[in-house]
Amino acid sequence: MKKIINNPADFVPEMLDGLLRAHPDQLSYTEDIHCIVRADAPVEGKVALATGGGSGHLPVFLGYVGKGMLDGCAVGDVFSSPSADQMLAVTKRIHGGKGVVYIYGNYGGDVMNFDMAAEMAEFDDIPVRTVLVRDDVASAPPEEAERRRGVAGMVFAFKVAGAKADLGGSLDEVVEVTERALANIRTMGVALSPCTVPMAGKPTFTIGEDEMEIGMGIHGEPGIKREKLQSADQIAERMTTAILEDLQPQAGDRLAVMVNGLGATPPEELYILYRKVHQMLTDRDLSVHRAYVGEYATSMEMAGASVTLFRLDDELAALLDHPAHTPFFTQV
Amino acid sequence: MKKIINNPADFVPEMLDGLLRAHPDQLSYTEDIHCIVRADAPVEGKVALATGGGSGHLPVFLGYVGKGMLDGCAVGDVFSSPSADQMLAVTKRIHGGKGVVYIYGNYGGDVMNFDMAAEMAEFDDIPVRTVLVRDDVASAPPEEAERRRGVAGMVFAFKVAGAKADLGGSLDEVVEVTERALANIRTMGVALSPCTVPMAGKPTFTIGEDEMEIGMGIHGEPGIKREKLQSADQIAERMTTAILEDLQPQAGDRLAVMVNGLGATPPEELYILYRKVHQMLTDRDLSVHRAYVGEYATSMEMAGASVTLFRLDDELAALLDHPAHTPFFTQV
Amino acid sequence: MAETISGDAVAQALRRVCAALIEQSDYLTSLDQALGDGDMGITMAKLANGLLEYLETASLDDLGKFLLGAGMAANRAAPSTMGTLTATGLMRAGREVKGKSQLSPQDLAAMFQAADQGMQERGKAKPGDKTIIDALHPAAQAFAAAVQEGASLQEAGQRALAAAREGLEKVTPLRSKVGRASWVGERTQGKVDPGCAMFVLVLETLNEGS
Amino acid sequence: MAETISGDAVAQALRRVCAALIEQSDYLTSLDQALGDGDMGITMAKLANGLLEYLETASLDDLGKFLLGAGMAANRAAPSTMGTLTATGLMRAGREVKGKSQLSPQDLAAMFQAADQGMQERGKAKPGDKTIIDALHPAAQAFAAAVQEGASLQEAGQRALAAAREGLEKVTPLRSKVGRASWVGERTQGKVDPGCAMFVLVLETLNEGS
Ligand SMILES: Nc1ncnc2c1ncn2[C@@H]1O[C@H](COP(=O)(O)OP(=O)(O)O)[C@@H](O)[C@H]1O
Ligand SMILES: Nc1ncnc2c1ncn2[C@@H]1O[C@H](COP(=O)(O)OP(=O)(O)O)[C@@H](O)[C@H]1O
Ligand SMILES: [Mg+2]
Ligand SMILES: [Mg+2]
Ligand SMILES: [Mg+2]
Ligand SMILES: [Mg+2]
Repeated sequence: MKKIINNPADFVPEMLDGLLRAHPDQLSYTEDIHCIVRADAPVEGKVALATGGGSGHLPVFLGYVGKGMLDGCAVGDVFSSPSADQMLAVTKRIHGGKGVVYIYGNYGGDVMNFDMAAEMAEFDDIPVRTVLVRDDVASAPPEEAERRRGVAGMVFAFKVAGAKADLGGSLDEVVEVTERALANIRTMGVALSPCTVPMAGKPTFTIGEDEMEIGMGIHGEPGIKREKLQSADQIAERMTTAILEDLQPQAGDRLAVMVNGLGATPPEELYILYRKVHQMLTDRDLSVHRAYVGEYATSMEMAGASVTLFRLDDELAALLDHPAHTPFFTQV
Repeated sequence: MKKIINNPADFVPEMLDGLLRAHPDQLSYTEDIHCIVRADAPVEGKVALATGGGSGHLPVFLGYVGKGMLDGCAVGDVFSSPSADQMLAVTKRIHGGKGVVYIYGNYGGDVMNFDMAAEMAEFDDIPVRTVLVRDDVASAPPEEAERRRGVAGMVFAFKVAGAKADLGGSLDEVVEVTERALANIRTMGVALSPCTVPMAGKPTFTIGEDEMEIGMGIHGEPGIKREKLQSADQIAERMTTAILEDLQPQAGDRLAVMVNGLGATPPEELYILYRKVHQMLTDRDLSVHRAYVGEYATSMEMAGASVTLFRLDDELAALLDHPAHTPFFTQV
Repeated sequence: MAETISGDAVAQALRRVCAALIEQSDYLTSLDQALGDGDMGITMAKLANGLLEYLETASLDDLGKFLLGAGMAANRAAPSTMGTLTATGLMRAGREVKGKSQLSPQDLAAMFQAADQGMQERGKAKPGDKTIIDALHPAAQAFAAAVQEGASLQEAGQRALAAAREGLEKVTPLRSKVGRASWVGERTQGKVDPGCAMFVLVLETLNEGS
Repeated sequence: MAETISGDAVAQALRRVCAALIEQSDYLTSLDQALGDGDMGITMAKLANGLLEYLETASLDDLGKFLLGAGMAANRAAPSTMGTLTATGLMRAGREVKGKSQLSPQDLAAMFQAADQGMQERGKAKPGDKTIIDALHPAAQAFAAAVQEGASLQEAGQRALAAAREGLEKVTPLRSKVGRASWVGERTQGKVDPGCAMFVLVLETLNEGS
């Protein structure tokens, strides 16, 4: 895959430099450029939310830093965790006196580094709580749900947590509502083509011209099955059925739906997928409260898509509807 | 390129069906599903704005139908014009008593069909005015600027026209301000890979693994030069220099900037391009009033990007800043 | 000895042209690939199918209305540049023979010239811009002149075809000045304009049948 | 006869390990490709370069502080799973020898065990999960036992290496239960865990030099 880049080693810092130049009213940084924070951080009296993870997933992670969502983000190299001291720097900078919640995807390196950061933050008397995102049903069976990866569903977690904090929720309340949200969020994806990590210079995996991988992770981790490319309706049905079996919504339930593109798949195709997902939900007497169709969590130029379902109660629906404004996500 | 589709012949209607299912509060249609209009159309007492063109460019065209932007859009098959009677149906449905402005890109089929539609609308006593978008500096020299293609710059035209109409501008005023905007908008693009029209099933053009085409149009029309792939900074410099030479802004001028991805190019790379564009503008004592970095006008899964510069006066800046809310574009 | 053309003959001629467009779709596409976006064969086949469908139910009582409807069906089926121009040509030709159920050679000449003029107005291309107009305009002129001189329809058709072919050849060395091909610039020199080639094909088909 | 290890010897040993990691980068990457995301060689080389840079200016007066700083430098250079675990190991080992400028075999044994325990706490992997712990834990135990029995450092090092190799081999037939490799499921069976292989390489390097 051809890339529009300079020196591959500068990929992340140049991307961040561009981002800060494009959104000076919304974003700033602390310590080094990998520590991105809201321009108005710290927001005094508000529970602060931090995330972090590898680069290459825009808008995830740092694209959700802004009003009504996150306060800061530690930015790693492509597909690799940022370091604990970068996370600590973000934590200190965004703390508005009410504690900090870490919300991020369940990946080994990230978990260990955020845990280290949390331990260090304690020395500075900053109460830190952690909520792990593990929404990818393809990555482990229900009995081992705590092993699951975090993928596009984390955007719903950011949204709900951000709204609760924005509305003045306490540290406990923000953690509780985010965990409740995540208990009701499931995602599954399909990949059609690999992507290339700039420093590696070659595709993350190979896949036949007529193949797809069902359940692949957003770094190209193996999924459930490699098979012949199917029609949009069949793909939508595969993903949606797997999620519904795991989530077990009841007739009459209200859902938010996200059809997320992994990078190279055009919005036209995402809407063709959404069409089938919506038909399936309607057939089961499930209603759609809000639909998100677009690129919310990507793998650079990977072709493919994921479906996320989020079962709502009244509070979760209200928090999802709350306005937000970040460089990549504006909701009115 | 692998696609997530069903029957290629159903690509456009299924995409539209998905879109209408995802955004029932925002979008509706009239006559046939290819005639997309605002859910609250007609907005009485407001000048109505219509666009149209081939599919495969989302968010262009129909993604900008909504509050503060367009009222309706006639949707063609992939890369081909909609028909005159579809445009007429949209025109009749959105007319709120103050006339209709057609704003669309300068492509033969579209021009002829919109002209036919305008003639037919006259029979229904609907005053119609046309503003053609011809922002692509690569498609003709300045002496023949009226031959140029319309590309990503049309989004700025939609934004400004939509704001003026929203603020109660008359038919003449909306036309005047849109033409003034377009006189100050220039775009240039670069393509790294082709895309595939679903019905054709093969790429629109071929290009070497180490090549790029400077100035290529958004349907794969030939550009200025095919050459070896350059660095992001070199590419940004090529495009920005060509635009600046054509636009001739003066030190102290205020610009809006758009770095637009054509489809497969990730946002990370767009921000790396933006970084260089911003440096070049700052070096020339040009200030950036607003930056738009993302996918605004695409060619399905084509890899590549374009840069658009828009020189602002006070009114144009205010209109650009006006809020808007469509399924693909929300500004607060 | 005045020839007359029945509605059935008009419908038959249209059917033959449609069949030829469908049959020559790949050839037309290959010409458009060298010069434009490579869709002309596909869109003209769509147009032909749209017309064939229209022909199944359309009434031939009023050939003016019949051609107007054919133009609208053509536009709906193929709103591309060439499709829209063709639609315009059909509609303008129809306007000339409103209410008639049979056509005279003079009618045909008037229709031909109205289509030429309408298509020039619609597309704003002038002779020499290297478009279909460069085959269409001389052909329409030659046909009218032949009819005026009292030549047979067959003779008039042959002269129109010769003029179209000559027009095509005259502009082949030139650079395309309008439409998508104009962006290809110098690389269009020496390449046959797909629109001209399509029109020559149409005339060949009409002549063969007559 | 009590052996003592100087700060310089510690720094030298660290340099040799770094050189080995850089040299074996492709080998480690190839192991991680079969089982994980194929970055372990790259990240461990980054870590090694970070440590080498740290070594250029770091003071050896307080080996506890020195190792704490080394851990932080390692984490900054390579915050991947293995990099972070390595950083944790270095920091925990440093905590055991705060203030010391020379180390005894007992110190080494305590450091080794502290690293083992710290890495288990950090990564939450248990023996049998098929991670670096399966080589590290038995090696730390064997080293401590040898020191306890009064064996020479060289002998203790050999026994640690043997235990690490045995641990690696014991888990190779198993399925990876934590980390990225766990998502690969059954396909991990019979494949060497990259973390174990890396740790064996580290011990081999340390033994060679001693
Ligand atoms: N403005 C115009 N007026 C008349 N003919 C035109 C014009 N523009 C293009 N053409 C003709 O149309 C042909 C291409 O038709 P088509 O493939 O349908 O165009 P497009 O793909 O650009 O919509 C050209 O070969 C030329 O003969
Ligand atoms: N939770 C864990 N605890 C201990 N070791 C682990 C853990 N998870 C993974 N490992 C080890 O890390 C190795 C992979 O390291 P690395 O490539 O850095 O991981 P990643 O690419 O997932 O960040 C595995 O071979 C395994 O030995
Ligand atoms: Mg064409
Ligand atoms: Mg075309
Ligand atoms: Mg990794
Ligand atoms: Mg790895």
